[in-house]
Amino acid sequence: MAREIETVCITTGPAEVGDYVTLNIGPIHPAMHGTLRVITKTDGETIISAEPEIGYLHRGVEKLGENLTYKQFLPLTDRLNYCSAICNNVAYELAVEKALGIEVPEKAQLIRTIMMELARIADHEVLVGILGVDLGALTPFFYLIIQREEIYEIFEWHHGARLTNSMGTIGGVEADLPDRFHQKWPKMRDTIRKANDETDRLLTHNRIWMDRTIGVNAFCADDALNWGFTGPMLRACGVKRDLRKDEPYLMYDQFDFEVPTGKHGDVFDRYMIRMLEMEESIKIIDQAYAMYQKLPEDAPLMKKVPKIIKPPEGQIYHAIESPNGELGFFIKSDGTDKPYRIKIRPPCYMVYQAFGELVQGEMISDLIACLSSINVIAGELDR
Amino acid sequence: MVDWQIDLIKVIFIWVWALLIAVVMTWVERRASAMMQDRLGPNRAGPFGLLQPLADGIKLFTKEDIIPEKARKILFVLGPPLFALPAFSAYAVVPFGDKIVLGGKEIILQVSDVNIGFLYVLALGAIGVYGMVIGGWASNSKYSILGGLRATAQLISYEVPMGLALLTIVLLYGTFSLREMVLLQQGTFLGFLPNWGIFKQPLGFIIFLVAAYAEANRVPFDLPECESELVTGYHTEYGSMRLGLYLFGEYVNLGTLAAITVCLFFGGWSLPYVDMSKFLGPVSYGIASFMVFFLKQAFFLFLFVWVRWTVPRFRYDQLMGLGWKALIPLGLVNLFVTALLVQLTI
Amino acid sequence: MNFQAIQGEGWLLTKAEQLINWGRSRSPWPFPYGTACCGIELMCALASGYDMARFGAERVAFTPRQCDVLIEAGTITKKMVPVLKRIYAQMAEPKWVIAVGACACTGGVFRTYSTQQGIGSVIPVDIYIPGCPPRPEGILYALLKLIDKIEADHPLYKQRQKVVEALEAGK
Amino acid sequence: MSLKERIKECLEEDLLELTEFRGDLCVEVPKNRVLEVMSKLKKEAGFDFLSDVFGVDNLDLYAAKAKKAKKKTGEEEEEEPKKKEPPPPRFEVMYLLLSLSTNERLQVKVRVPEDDMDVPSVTGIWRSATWPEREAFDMFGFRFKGHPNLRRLLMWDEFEDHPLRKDYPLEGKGEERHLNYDTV
Amino acid sequence: MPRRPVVKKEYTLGERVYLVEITKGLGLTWKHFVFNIKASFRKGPHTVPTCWQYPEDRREIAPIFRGAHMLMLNDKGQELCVGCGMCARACPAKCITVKRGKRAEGEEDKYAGKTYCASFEIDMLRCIFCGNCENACPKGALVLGPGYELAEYDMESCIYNKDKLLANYHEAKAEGKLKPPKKPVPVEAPPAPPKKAAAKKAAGEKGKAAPKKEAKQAKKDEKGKKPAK
Repeated sequence: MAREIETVCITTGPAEVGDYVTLNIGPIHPAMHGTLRVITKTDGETIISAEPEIGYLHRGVEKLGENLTYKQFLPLTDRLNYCSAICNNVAYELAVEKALGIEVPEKAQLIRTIMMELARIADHEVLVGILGVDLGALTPFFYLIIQREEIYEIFEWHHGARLTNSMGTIGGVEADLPDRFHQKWPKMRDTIRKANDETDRLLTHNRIWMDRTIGVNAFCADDALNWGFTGPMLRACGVKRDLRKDEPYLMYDQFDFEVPTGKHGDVFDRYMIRMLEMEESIKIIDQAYAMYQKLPEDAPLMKKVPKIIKPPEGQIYHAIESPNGELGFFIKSDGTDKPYRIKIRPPCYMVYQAFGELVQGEMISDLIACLSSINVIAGELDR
Repeated sequence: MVDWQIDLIKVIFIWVWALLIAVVMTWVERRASAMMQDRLGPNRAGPFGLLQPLADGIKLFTKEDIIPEKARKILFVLGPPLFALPAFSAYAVVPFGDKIVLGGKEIILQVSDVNIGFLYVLALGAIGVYGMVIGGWASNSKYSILGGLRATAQLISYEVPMGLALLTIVLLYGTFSLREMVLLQQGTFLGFLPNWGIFKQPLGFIIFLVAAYAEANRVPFDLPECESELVTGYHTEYGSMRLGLYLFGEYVNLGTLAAITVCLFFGGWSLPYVDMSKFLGPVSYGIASFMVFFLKQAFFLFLFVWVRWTVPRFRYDQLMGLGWKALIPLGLVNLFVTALLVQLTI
Repeated sequence: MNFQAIQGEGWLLTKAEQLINWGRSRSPWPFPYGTACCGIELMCALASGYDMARFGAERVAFTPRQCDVLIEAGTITKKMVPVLKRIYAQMAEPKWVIAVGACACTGGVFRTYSTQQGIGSVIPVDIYIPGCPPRPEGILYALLKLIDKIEADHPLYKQRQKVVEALEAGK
Repeated sequence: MSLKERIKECLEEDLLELTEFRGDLCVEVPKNRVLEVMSKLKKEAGFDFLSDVFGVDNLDLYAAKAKKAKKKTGEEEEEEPKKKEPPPPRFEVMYLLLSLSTNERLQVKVRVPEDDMDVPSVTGIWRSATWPEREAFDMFGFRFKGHPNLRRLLMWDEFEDHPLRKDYPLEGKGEERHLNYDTV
Repeated sequence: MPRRPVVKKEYTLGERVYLVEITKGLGLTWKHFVFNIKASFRKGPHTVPTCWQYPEDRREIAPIFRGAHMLMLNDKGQELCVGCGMCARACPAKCITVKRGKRAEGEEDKYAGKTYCASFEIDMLRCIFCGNCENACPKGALVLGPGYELAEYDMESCIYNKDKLLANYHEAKAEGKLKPPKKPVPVEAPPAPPKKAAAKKAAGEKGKAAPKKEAKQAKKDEKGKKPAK
């Protein structure tokens, strides 16, 4: 891990006590993604303090996991981060496989990689699009969502669902890459790039966009680490940390890709990192696809696993780099067919707890921009 | 026909025209935005979805009318009409064509050629914001009042650069009457350029256009009803036809602003290089001049839509900064230079 | 208008009813109450690929006063129930509710301590859509079904009934 | 020097138990020494990043073990939380630590008995523990001493039970939330 | 008070003057506008290439799409389902209830197995379409079909009984939308002996446990027969 902190940090913001207006934002508010709530104290448009309240989508997934078998829990992981369900599926599968002590065949690993990176692109596209919508630029969202539809089509042809994929199974994947992928990918690569380029042209150099994003919610790397930031949010602060590089899982150590980092951790950096990561994901898919094509057609897709999965007694933690950051599954097994305790470490949970500090002293409009740029997915936030 | 009958016809015509523009604009906005965003937009109500505004109107009229319990009832009711009516009234001084000869009578295509028509427009533009502020305040909702406050601040800051930009035009033409201004824009100057305000006052035009966007509360200046921040801003608590009036007023306002822009900077009904009155009959000339004016107005209306779906939104302080730190100094410099040039040339 | 015309299938009233239904069914402005996964598919249904705006379901406003159709997409937890009730109460008549997806209809897979087992017990629901989440086509299909329902409605009927009763009482 | 040895050296007598499963190290430390151990681990062993904090309820585990020890019933799945004074404390608080420089992970376990739910809060060392500790309080009822704002996080404030405890039924006890909007 | 990095905004001249970039953006939207206007005058329901006009112009659905369930028949028209209840056990949402019936004399052409499902109910409003039931079915009798237009006015009609599930099959067959036969997944053979032993042990345990469990489940099914709600 390389730390590149060149920035100067100063303490800012208003401190006087006064007569402030309490403004309740959410849970039903256009920018609150459905279930988030922030109670702010405002002085005019400036936020004196903001306190996020969560739990409006607490569905008891962890408790439910204790009452379901390992295989039955897999569909529930879809419903955590529903913007990139596949990453959750694979994270859970990897965790259980770690508990079982098996490693899936190479071809399955490559298919998982390809699908995960597609999911990452889809997730980032939604984030950038929603960020645009929340800052008033609606059009890029529509350009990006079309690319997302294309990605969904590949998902659908691979395992039969668009959003809640339940891809693969413990021990491998059940289906080979679909014909759709072979036909579409060469073209899709260009259209994704084109849509990103159009978004870039509409937003990145537009002065209004720059004013709205550069320097907004800037955050220091030290604070970010202290608060437990991971993923794009941490990288935006200038810390080069990516689990795909640092703790390689699947076959990520064999791919050649860059980890983009920002400098100030402001909304613009977060946005740029996501834009650049999409490009890197395309690169990874290309490499993985080339490796995939070298494998024989009847290469194994699954490892032999017992029909009822019973990991030995013990506890493991396995984390992967989901689009939002470190997504970890802690599984405590008591040797039965049901996990004794499942704990999910959602990436945006750690980021969102610092929200009050992130937006303090900024304006209401910045609060909206900040929330969009964090990419809080209520499903994994509340679980 | 007697004079008052002619006036009445003109008034009715201008009302229908303004209404029609607003109605069609709601359709154009939806379809055009859809086309820019790679989708289709409403196309099920009537041919090409043209009856969509009608359907919306019927629905809004037959919806339950809610006045929140803790709202100021009188002001709450007063808000929407106060917003929509000034926009309509401003049409009264817009010269929407040159003149038409009907039954041997020469009729000027303008409801009333007030010699301070220009000030009248400015004044009405300022009244319109009261509708927003009152509506926002009377709703007794924090989002609404934030929207109302934003509207006030925005109006105050952008009225000034707009006034400055218009002052240069007044300096240039030496009149307050809109009709006279249009008449002065016929012909060419420097041999090849049309004698239009935009070529004589390019900077003034840009300042005016930006201020007009701010006046009309369009993206990038739609802070009073900023969807993602203030839910829907000053009309958050409004439903049914009161909301319809707000939405409608916005489009009427757009029509007015587009018409004023055309009058001041784009030569009104006149075509460059061509004098239509020479080869057209008196009746057809009247219609043709109206058509020319309408086309120019339509372009600006489309520009309003086009820009809206392209750019992001300002932040509140940036909006103020742009107004006070950029547009007003620019407007002052422009005014000074224009004044100097006018003084030197005369 | 005589008494007969009001009592029977009065031509004028029927036409007026048809007109009102036409207007209402052509402009069902949605309130996208998207809380979870189904919200993403609802977003897809509103966006370019499927474009719900074709049916006039445009102007996605998050203020309940201005919307006609509450599209409840996603899980409603017990913590959220009071909010949902309030949002529904704030909507102006006529209003319709579409419950999108398993969680909204019955709680789905989440038979847990914190999940409301279906919104049907909290607010009246017009259309249920199974699926977890349903495809955007499924949501559009439900919208079309809702439009059918609106068109078969009698918005003036209650009014008419009142008039008839008043007249009969007067006789 | 392997991680195991380093941990042993760093923690000395605070190390109660060290287990390894599939390469994941787990150390158990005494409850009243949590703060000292954590700062030591952060400063000396280089574990400078706190991934997560959460609780585990071992009620069923002990019950199953006791049952197994008593008689091998095998297939019976009936859950009978036997109150037979289980000697080990019922709850555990798990801390997941990460060293950013060496990319090593460590699980730290603290056992908490049911009658003494006070645990020192590590929010002073890592602020990332703020919400996880609140959640652990919400779900299990640990009282983190020194936490700046120990309130319920996921459930509403009037909720009484701690749902992730093993003796709380999955489908709840029929709690419902009522809000009086006029006071808000 | 939070600490904030000092951010210097460095704009180029083109960025500083708003209008340049806005004009570029306007050009881009104009390009889309013209393209789509042109496309919208094409014939047929699929005019703008990126927009599917749903009721008339449907998107191609993948043959393996997980939609509404159906109960399969084999080539001879016999019901494949034996009513074993594996699907009900695999379901994470517990939305399937199966009742097993013994095949009577003379019903051989109706049912393929010796037993059949006397009743089969799926609560579609609970179902999460995960496909676990399909994977669990030993006979390939329960399949998630292509149907996705499932909206109903009331909850009762969303509970699919056996007739509806069979009707789904006939409909899909008539439209030629049946799933292609599943390809066998190539499985890596376990190379190491200790793992084999473990697998065997697990299998053995399962073998011992299975009949008992099944019987118990069947009993339970027969006893506690009530709709999922």
